[in-house]
Amino acid sequence: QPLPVRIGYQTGDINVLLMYAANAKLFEAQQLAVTLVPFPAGPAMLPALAASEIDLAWMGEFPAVTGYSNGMPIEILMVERLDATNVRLAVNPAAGIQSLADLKGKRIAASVGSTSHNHLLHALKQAGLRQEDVTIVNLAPANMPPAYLAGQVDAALTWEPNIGLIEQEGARTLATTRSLGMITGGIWVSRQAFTREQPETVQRFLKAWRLAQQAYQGAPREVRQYEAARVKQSGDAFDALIARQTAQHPGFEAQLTAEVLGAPGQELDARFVRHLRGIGDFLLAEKRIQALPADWRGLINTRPLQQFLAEPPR
Amino acid sequence: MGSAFPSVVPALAVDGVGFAYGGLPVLDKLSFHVAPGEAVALLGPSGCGKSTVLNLLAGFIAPDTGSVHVDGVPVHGPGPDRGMVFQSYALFDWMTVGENIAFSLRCAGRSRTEQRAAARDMAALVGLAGFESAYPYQLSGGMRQRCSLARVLAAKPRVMLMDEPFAAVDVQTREKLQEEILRIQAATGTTIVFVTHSIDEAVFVGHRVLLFGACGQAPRAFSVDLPAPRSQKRNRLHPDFLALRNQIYQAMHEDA
Amino acid sequence: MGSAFPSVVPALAVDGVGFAYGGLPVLDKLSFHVAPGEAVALLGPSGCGKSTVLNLLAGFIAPDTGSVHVDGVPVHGPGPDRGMVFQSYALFDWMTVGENIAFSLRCAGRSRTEQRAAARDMAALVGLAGFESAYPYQLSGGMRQRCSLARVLAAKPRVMLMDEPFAAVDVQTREKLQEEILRIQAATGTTIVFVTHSIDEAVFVGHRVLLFGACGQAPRAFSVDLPAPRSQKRNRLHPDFLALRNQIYQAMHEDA
Amino acid sequence: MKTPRYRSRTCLRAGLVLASPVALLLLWWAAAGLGWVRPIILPSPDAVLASFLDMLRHGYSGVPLWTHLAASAGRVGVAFATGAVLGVALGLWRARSGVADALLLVPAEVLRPIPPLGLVPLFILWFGIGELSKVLLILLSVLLIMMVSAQAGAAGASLDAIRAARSLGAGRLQVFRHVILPSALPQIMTGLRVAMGAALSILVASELLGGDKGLGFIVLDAANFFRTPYVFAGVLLIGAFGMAADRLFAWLGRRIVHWQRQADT
Amino acid sequence: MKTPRYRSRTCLRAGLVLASPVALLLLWWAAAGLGWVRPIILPSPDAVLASFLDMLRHGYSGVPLWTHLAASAGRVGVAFATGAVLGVALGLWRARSGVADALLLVPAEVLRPIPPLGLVPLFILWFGIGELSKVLLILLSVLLIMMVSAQAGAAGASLDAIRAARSLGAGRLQVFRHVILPSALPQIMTGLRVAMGAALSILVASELLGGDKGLGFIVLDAANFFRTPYVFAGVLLIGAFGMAADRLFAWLGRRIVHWQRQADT
Ligand SMILES: Nc1ncnc2c1ncn2[C@@H]1O[C@H](COP(=O)(O)OP(=O)(O)OP(=O)(O)O)[C@@H](O)[C@H]1O
Ligand SMILES: Nc1ncnc2c1ncn2[C@@H]1O[C@H](COP(=O)(O)OP(=O)(O)OP(=O)(O)O)[C@@H](O)[C@H]1O
Ligand SMILES: [Mg+2]
Ligand SMILES: [Mg+2]
Repeated sequence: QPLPVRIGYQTGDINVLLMYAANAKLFEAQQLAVTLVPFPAGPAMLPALAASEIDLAWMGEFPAVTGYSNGMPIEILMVERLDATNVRLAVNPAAGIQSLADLKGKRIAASVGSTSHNHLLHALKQAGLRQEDVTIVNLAPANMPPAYLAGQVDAALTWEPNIGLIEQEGARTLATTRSLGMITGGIWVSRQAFTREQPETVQRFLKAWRLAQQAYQGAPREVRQYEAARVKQSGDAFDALIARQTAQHPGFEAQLTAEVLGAPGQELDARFVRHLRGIGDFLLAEKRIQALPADWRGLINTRPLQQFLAEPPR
Repeated sequence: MGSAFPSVVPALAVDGVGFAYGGLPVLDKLSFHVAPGEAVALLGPSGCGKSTVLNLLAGFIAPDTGSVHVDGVPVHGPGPDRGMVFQSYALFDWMTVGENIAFSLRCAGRSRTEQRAAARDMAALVGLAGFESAYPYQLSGGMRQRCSLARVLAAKPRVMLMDEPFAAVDVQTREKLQEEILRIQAATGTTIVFVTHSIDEAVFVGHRVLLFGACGQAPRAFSVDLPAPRSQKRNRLHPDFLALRNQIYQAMHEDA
Repeated sequence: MGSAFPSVVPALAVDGVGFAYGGLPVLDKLSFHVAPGEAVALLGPSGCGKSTVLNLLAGFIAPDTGSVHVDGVPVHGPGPDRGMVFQSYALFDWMTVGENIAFSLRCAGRSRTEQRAAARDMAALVGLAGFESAYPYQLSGGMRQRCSLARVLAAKPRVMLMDEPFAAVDVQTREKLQEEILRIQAATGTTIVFVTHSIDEAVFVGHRVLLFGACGQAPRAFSVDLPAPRSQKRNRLHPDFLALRNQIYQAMHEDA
Repeated sequence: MKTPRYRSRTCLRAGLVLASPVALLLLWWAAAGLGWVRPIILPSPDAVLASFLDMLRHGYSGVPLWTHLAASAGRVGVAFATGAVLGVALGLWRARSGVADALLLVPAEVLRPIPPLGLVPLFILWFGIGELSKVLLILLSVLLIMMVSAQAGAAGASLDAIRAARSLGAGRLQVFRHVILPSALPQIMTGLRVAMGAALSILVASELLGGDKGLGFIVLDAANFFRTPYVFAGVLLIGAFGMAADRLFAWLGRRIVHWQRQADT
Repeated sequence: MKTPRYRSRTCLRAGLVLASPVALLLLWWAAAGLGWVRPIILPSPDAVLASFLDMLRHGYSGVPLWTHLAASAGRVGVAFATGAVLGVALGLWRARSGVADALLLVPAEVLRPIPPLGLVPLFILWFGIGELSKVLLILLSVLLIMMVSAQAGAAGASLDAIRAARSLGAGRLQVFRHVILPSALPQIMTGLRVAMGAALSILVASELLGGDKGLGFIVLDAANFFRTPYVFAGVLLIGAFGMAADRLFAWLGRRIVHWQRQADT
């Protein structure tokens, strides 16, 4: 008998593997009855998680940290995707911006409270600027292309597909996650209670996911077709989009290295977790949380992964 | 105030009533009784408080001082025992003439057939036959007034309060309706208080006429002793009728 | 139709007018002329189309067939030359009595002072002195009617169309107002068409009486030759007055 | 009787009614065709039509367009009908009962201006992310608008009509049904038109609640990917739906409140 | 004259008016205090009060609370006043002129149900991301609601009153001003109340437009950062603002439309 699991995802982001797993019936093969619940953005999933309306959620790392810092009992099971160039800063060539330092006095679109905001502050810091030296225009990603076209902003910092559209309209890429020396990505978040009470479901989910990752390595174009269809892009256009993202999907073994979530017991020193703590500092500095979480370890739970690798289900 | 009717418990009793609209006093220590089955006409200058008296009797408003009793019971709000023909007609615009007339039967839960029959009969009585399915806004002024009258007649209340019920109606129809009212009253013993500006009408329909003067002044009463059953032809030329008419006309002009 | 007035161009001319509400025919080939300065009374059964005739003269509705002329010019819509006292009063609920009365002066752009003076004078004329700042819903029925009359009088129109203008008014006030209307008419030469259900009123105020019968039937005309200036005391007892009254009463009853 | 004149007037009106959308459409065509604006922002009418036809043929995100339409229509329909009935009943009750009015005053009036977005988390908590939440979100705003309209409309009941009804033997409920309700109808019909507009414009917010079907979902999803022609097609579908509903209510209003209808002078 | 009875009735009403919010507050306290619901979703009243006080003392995102309030009040105020005046004028005009009605019909009625979210990109393109866009977004919805209300209200003008005015010498504009407008006032006042609710609930959507100030911004930002007590505080502030405006309009309505006021039987 299939085990039920409700998965939340963001319609506004790229979900190659999830769409593949769902449409190619990978979950069904693992005896999982998956309900996909779409949300426009990560923060919208937090109430649904808090109300136990969904069990697993694919989201950016940013809302996960805000939720956890606000006391939500959620945890990160793994980093689904790491993007080196998905988030980019594009500038209007007419605005006379050649370097980050030239941002001084300019109007820059970013989504306050999201990874783009965080990226922007990093960029400013690198250029020796403070937040007050520029005008941050708070816009949802979908509203940035019209604002750019209407000449309302000199630069925009956001992710695909909207940053790609802005670049198509002639904007020049000035910085990326990688060029700023940062990382970002999409993660699988779960309700702590769900991981605790439904270990079997989690294991089956991991099994299906591993199969999806493997299939992606083997036949990327075939795996991408479902997501390309969902976002209504041709195969070529979608390939180009993925290429612009430079997305990589760390394997399960890689999750437990210092580059991602760290080996058991050494999570706090892992690169991705340091990144999460950086977000915490950012939130505190921006006065969006009262205090940092007492224990960051609660946000990371790699035990299901460890168990999976120790004794993979047949 | 004397009456030709031996009154055990008066059908209507107004005792020492005072009433003011906001700061404007209209009635002061007004007292009069109406016997069961009696018809009393209220005459008097425009704005002297006649409609106000009817509103008090109907229970639409409460006196500031004094008391109003119906059959010896203090009045608390309106009731189906007292029907009112409003000076402004107060028809239900959203109902047809037939529905307006049958409204009381509908409220009493009577059958559709009964409602239709009553509507037809009463419409015919007031000369609105054939207009049962017209809406009030499709009627002339006088037709609206007759519809309002038919609506109250259909309810067969024990007390009828009528505020200038024939003011917008032509001479002939008026005479016919006056006779109808008298016939119905004789047959059912309905108590009637009606307001009119026509001395003829007051004397022809009323057993008693109360002539209101200036504001706050006690009304003067005139008993009408005309042979019953009254009929237009006979009574309009009766010497008593003419004498009383002149007497009231004189009294009015003395007031002024 | 003869008239005591030598008519060069009639003030009002109704020629072969037919009118129907939806499917219901009300007027058929109606024709009559009114001379400048003449007062014509319309008498007739309720619902026979008297108000409809006034509406046609006022230009509120257009005839289906035939024509309506004012001073020889075809009527296209209402105008300030023709004032109407509505059967339903049609007061502006949101204006005080004074504002209602002064409305025509306000529309004509006259000064505040003039407006106030007119309101005061006309209110006094119709017996509403002291009620200038009351709202219509604070008035009795008869007071509303008098306010409506005062509103038209203040406009000083050349033609006054009055739909049962004294129906809700008491005997004395009515007599006084009838005399006032006659006085104003004599002084200003206003042309008057008025509807009434009172034969006395028709004969006392009108130079000519048009008696409407059943629907679609041509009205019968009666000339009133009473000495001018008329006054209640003198004319009410004039033998011609009484004779004409009886004649019309008889004619009415023949119709039925 | 007045048929020929009437018919030509109807034709004239129809022409005028169509004139403005046609003019706007031409302007739009010109703007898009002459390149005044970038198509990415204001897609050409052709592009919008094409996306509409595409949705008609292939559905949106794998779901047929009819299913989207039916999902939204069902939600709005149920929410609107229930909300309107409850709102009118509560509004009339408030108009007649001082106690009911006083008790409902603060909750209703504080709730009314609250943006749907502010209510979404609570609705998820209380009613989940299924149909119930979506329907209730729309229902609530319809109810609150109808309550205001019905209560205000009841003030239009003539005092004499109420008195007449009572002295003709009408009980409280009968006065309600036969006098207060008809008197409130002019405002109730207006309220229905306004509430339908509100219901449709909340559709998007309600379909934020974990939806994967419906016109609101299409608009939202297409906006996220900046598929402007689809956003336009979805928005215009909502607009057309709203306009149809509005015309229906306006027509019904004129028929139901016939005693307010006046000669066309 | 009836002062003592009147005063005691006013007191009774005040008590009843306060009863329901107090009851709801107690229920909320109990729910939060007894742990019926997770505080992360439904924060306790204390927590909400604390965030309110925090905003009062330290502002939100570095901006004093008063600045936020003033920004929102300014936007809503300007948009509401302008939208209401334009909407009433257009609505009355539509009521009197068949041509105006026919021309405005389709654009207005198609626009009304369109969710603000669907308009945001176009507004950015046409009006930028400054105050203008924010104000226009609110203004549009106020205007459309007021147009419906005023037009429907004008149908309440009695034909005889219009005729009386014309035969007393009133020109088209004077009939408009002195008869049509007063007759439409009952519905206009209701329209104002509904439109104010709509204006406030669109505040959030409008402050999506590159805002960093305003109550809508607070609610949005706090929701993004999952700071539920602040969301509640912001939402309740909007609600309180709306309730105050609504009571003002209701009171004004009773005063202005005094001829509809009836004896309390
Ligand atoms: N609702 C009201 N508010 C304030 N004053 C009122 C109200 N109704 C009546 N009045 C005043 O009370 C007085 C008496 O009014 P009422 O209607 O009883 O007179 P009436 O005798 O019926 O006159 P009419 O013969 O003209 O109908 C009038 O002076 C009037 O101005
Ligand atoms: N708006 C309308 N719609 C349909 N029919 C109407 C309308 N107004 C009047 N009628 C009909 O036209 C006929 C004449 O009406 P009108 O008002 O002219 O009568 P009237 O002579 O003034 O009667 P009354 O003396 O009762 O005022 C009546 O039979 C009436 O039913
Ligand atoms: Mg009266
Ligand atoms: Mg008439």
